[in-house]
Amino acid sequence: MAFLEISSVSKSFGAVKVLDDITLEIERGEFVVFVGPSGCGKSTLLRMITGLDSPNSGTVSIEGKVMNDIEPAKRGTAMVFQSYALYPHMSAYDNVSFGLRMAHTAKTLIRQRVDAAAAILRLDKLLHRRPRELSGGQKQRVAIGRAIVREPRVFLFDEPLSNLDAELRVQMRAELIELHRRLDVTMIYVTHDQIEAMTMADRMVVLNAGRMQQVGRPLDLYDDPDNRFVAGFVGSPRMNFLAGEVVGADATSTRLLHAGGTGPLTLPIGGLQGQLKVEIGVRPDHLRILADGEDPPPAAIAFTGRVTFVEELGNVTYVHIVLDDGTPIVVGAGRGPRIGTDDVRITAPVGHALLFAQDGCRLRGRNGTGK
Amino acid sequence: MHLRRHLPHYLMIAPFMLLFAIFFLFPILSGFYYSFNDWNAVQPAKFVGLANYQKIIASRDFARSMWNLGTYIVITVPLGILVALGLALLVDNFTGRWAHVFRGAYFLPVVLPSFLAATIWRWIYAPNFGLLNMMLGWFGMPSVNFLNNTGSMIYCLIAVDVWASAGFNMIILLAGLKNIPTELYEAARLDGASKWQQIIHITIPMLGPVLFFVVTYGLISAMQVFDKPWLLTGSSFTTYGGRGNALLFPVMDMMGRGFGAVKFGEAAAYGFLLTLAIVMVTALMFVLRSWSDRR
Amino acid sequence: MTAKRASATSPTIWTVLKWTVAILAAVIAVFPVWWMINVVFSEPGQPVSINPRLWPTSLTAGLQTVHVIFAETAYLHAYMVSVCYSVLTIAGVLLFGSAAAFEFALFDFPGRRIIFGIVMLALMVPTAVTIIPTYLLTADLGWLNSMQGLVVPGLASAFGLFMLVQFMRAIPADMIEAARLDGASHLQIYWHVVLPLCRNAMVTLAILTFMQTWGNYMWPLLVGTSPDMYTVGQIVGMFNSPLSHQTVEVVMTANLLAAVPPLIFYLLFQRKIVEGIAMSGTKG
Amino acid sequence: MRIISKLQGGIAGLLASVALAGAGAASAEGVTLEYWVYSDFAAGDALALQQQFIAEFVAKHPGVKINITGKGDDDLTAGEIAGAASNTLPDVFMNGLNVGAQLASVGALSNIYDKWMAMPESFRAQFNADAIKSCTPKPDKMYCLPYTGFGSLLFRNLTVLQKAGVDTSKVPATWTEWFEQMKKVKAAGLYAMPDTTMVFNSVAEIYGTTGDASNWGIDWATHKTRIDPTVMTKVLQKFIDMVPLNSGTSRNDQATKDLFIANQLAFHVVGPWVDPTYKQAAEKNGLKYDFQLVPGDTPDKHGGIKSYEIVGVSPGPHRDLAWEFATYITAKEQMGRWATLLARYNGNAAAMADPKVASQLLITKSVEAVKYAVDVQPPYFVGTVPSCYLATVVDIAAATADGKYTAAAGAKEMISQLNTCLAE
Repeated sequence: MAFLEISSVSKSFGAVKVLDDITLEIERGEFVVFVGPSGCGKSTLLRMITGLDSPNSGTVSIEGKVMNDIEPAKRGTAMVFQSYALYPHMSAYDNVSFGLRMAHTAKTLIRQRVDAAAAILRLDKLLHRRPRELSGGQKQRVAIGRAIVREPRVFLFDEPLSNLDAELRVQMRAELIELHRRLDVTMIYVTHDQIEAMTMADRMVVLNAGRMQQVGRPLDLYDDPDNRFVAGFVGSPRMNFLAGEVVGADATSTRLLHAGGTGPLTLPIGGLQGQLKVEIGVRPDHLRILADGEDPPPAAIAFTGRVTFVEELGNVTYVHIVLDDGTPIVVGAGRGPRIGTDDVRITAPVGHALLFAQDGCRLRGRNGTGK
Repeated sequence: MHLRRHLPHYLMIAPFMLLFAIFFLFPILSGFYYSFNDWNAVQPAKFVGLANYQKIIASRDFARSMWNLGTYIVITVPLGILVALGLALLVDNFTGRWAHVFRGAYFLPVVLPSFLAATIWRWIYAPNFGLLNMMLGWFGMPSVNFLNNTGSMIYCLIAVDVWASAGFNMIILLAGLKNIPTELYEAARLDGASKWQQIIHITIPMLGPVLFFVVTYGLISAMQVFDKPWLLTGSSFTTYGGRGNALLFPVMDMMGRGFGAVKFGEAAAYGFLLTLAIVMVTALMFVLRSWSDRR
Repeated sequence: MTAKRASATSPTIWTVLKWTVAILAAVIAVFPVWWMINVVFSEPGQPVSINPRLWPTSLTAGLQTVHVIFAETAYLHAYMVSVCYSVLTIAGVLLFGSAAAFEFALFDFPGRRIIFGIVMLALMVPTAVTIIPTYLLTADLGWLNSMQGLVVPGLASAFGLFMLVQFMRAIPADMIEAARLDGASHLQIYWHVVLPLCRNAMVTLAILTFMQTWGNYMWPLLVGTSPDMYTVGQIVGMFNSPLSHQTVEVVMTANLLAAVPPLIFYLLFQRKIVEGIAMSGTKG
Repeated sequence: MRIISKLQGGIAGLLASVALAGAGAASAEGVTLEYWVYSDFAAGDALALQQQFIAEFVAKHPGVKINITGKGDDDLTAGEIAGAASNTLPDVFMNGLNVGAQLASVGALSNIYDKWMAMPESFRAQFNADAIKSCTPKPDKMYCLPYTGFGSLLFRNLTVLQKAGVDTSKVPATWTEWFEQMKKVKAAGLYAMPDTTMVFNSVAEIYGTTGDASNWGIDWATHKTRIDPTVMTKVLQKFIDMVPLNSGTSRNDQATKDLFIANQLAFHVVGPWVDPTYKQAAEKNGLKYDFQLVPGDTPDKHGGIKSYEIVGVSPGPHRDLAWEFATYITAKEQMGRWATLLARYNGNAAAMADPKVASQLLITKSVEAVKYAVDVQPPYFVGTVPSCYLATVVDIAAATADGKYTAAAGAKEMISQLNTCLAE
């Protein structure tokens, strides 16, 4: 039995279905990130776990005990809010110790715990300050301190870094990872930022429109997405999608025509049917622009497009291209010669092409050799 | 389960709601009941149907007091807010200590109990030697009996009213002004807008919600005007309203019918007619707001 | 060209105009109060028609009048009654109003909207409509001539509830949920989180309630019929009654004494009062 | 400052006495009477005397306690009506005759006819017969005992008159003489009179210079005013004539007293209650004044109004004792002491005739004034005079003075409007 179990949880507000039959198991000490676009239900799922909302059906249990009817404060969970939700009329110390004081914990014990938390978070010198006298990062740390002193079994973070500037965000990410390592407790983290998710998660849970799309280690999701949504959501810049149509298929391979392409392309995916409309997904990093006169390697995707815009970021250059049918394509190229011509040919090895059905499902083929 | 979950909410509102039900709701409902009765508060009430309402609407004093109220509201509410807005803009143009000093001075009349305002102003309006007439005298103008001239009385009341309430509205508008981002003014200045144009095109529209509050609140309280005209005219329960009933207002008439003529059923009916008017005006304000929001 | 001219000459004209208007308005606002003070501190017996009281002429005469009023009337006792009346009303309005506003503003429960709507509707019923039924009720309770008779019927202030609800709606839901997660009970959230957060609104409401109860005349008149329940308003009313035998300065002294507590209150807490009112207006 | 101490000192004394009485009541079983009076009756010397009456009465009725409470005019009425409604009426209370009808209609005043008739003839004969008649609207209905009263007097500022070249020894005997003097005052650049069209009572006072009780007041049987058009025409003409002479302040305004004291105003027609203020000014600022009967159209007639404050008894459980107390304070002995102390006229004719009382000029003048004056709002205890009635009289008088009507047209309009008002 897993440490934290969410089974068949559904929730709707009025007619709107916010969570649809979510089942998930989380192990002790894991760092799990819920990620998805805003409104996908990830925050609601978090609130189910901590008890601020209750599911219409399904159960949440921690260490085998069903939590549905347990008060939020008694679940052994602690939450850090996006807005930090610090009490503006209390000092940092009082904010951190509020929960303990509510539980009538002995004064000396409160002192001990707050000091310990402050030491971890380097808040020692700030404890007497009011929230309005603290910077964004400091407020963030106080909010985390408030969670730490409760010594919870599960830490919950609701987009805690979204109010910080980019630099601080990176720094805080590292601090949170370090914190997780030090405390060695379960942490569940909600964000809409897939980079944050990728960098922090042991396991990522991708949600969309109230449904769980895929669960797994970040790189597994990156390399082997279950559907078009996950493929598009994970990774930056987004995966490119080309419309295509299967023109011939057998047990081991598929032949298809695709937008911008010059001829039929053969993919090593077997067991599909002909006359199937599909989409081909290729990550920008796997695409390459052919030099003038260079021929595409055999068994590679190749297509032609028009350059509209070039982003030179130094370490990498993104070339924005539009195909004849209007499909936008981004190609990641190393720092190379400036692209001089307007019409370019692009290629990628077929091994990096993923195939999606029209309903968004990944087509792995019968032989299951997606890669 | 359902009830148990909500029990704490009901427990918390219970003390307030209990008091409210006993000391407001019940009196309002019983007042409503009495408005259909001939009742002098002592003998048992006698049901008379709509007679009280008919009698009031047909009475000369009702027409007069409604007319006065209309005139009063049409002038005092916009004028009061205009003055308050002017003061707010003025204070907003000062900084530091002087802003504090002026703001404090303009707010001072709000603090005085309203019976004092009326008492003092009675002397200022006094004929011949009152302060206003003394000043008219400096310019060689004849004395005016402000509080006894049916033409000027309502304006005297309005002046006192504006004097007493402008400070309150000023503070609210001032806060509204402070909430307008300065970038808007800077942008307008870059666009070449004059100070006046800035007020018309930026200040007033941006103050919209605050102005709505001030106007609605002003209307509701103006419709219940009582103590200032009562004291300015030296009214008592037997005679009220001043010369020619020029300062007769609904609440005054209501009090007179109650404690003067001892017709509390009639007074209650009067009160509900006034309540109806207030509810209608308030509803109208909200309709206007949602209408202008939609535009 | 025109812009240039405007910027060259308008600052001075604008500044002069601004100061003139500001000072004039200040004089108009303050003068009546100044005049009242002058009437009190002037040679007794001198009619207003001779001395229009543009400045005080005799400090001692004024102090003497004040002294006599204090020494020989129940003014001080009335102060005490009025202060008790105000303080108890303020305490009650704040306590009951904030508890109810807490629920109406921050939580949802069956009947919330309709109950709140009824209270708001009551805001539009003039007090004059309810005063007799309320009086009769108070009399039936046997509360005439008692502090509870004076105070209790005024505690459920619809206006106060409205103001506090407006204010509490601005409190972020996160704050409440954080407190819930921190294990604070419903009451603890109200007491430790919400109340301190709306201190400004509470102060404003306290001040408005103070001004209203201090100036309230009709209700104390009906309920407090015996002299040991007389409020300042009633004592002042006796000085001001149409056929009163008093001369101007005595009446004005009585009036001024009634105005002193609110004036002191204002001078002490000007900033708080002004800020509080500003906030309640912009929130509404 | 003496006046303050006289009037307001009472409130403090009152509290003390309440406290004292409270302490005493613990040992005495029995009855507590609540006794409401005008605020100036419960202040200063007046209060002291009231306390003495109470002490004397209580001495004869051991175990009884009496609380005296002072209230302003309107407050007294509101309190009594509210008291009637909530069954918390004071046992004995005062008010003006003019609100008697309201108080009787809500049952605040009990019918004391039987008790009155049960009193010995010697007691009943003490009172002014007119005043008793006012309290007795029907043969078997009596609602009050008259207490203090007044007849309006003409207060003259002698300094002003002298400045205007008026021989002050020559008291105007008729309206014509009086009006001549007024014009002289005006010619000297001073004010002759307050504006007499501003309050009902001063309109009535001037009406009294021409009219009399037979053509004043309301005929409740027909719901018509008894005002006579020819009389009113003459009266309205007087208002028109006085317009350029008046000060613009009303008879009751503090400002009017102020002008009088400042030697700016020659005549002030009003009740005797302004005398203490004027007396004080005479002592302090050298004000020279006297008071005379208000001149009428002919030398044998006088203007002005009269009225009484009344003592009523509520129909509560202590009605008998309350009645006894009421008869005690209104009896000759007490009313004599009252008049002596305060130089105020009252409804006990026997007391007024007492040589010690009659030696006071203000009282003798008042007694005389009452003989001629018209009642303010007769008849009493029959119907509640609607506020539109009082307002109409004042409004038309003022409008006529302003030139909106001729005197005759004004009189006609007034009477027709009054009848409409009464019909409503």
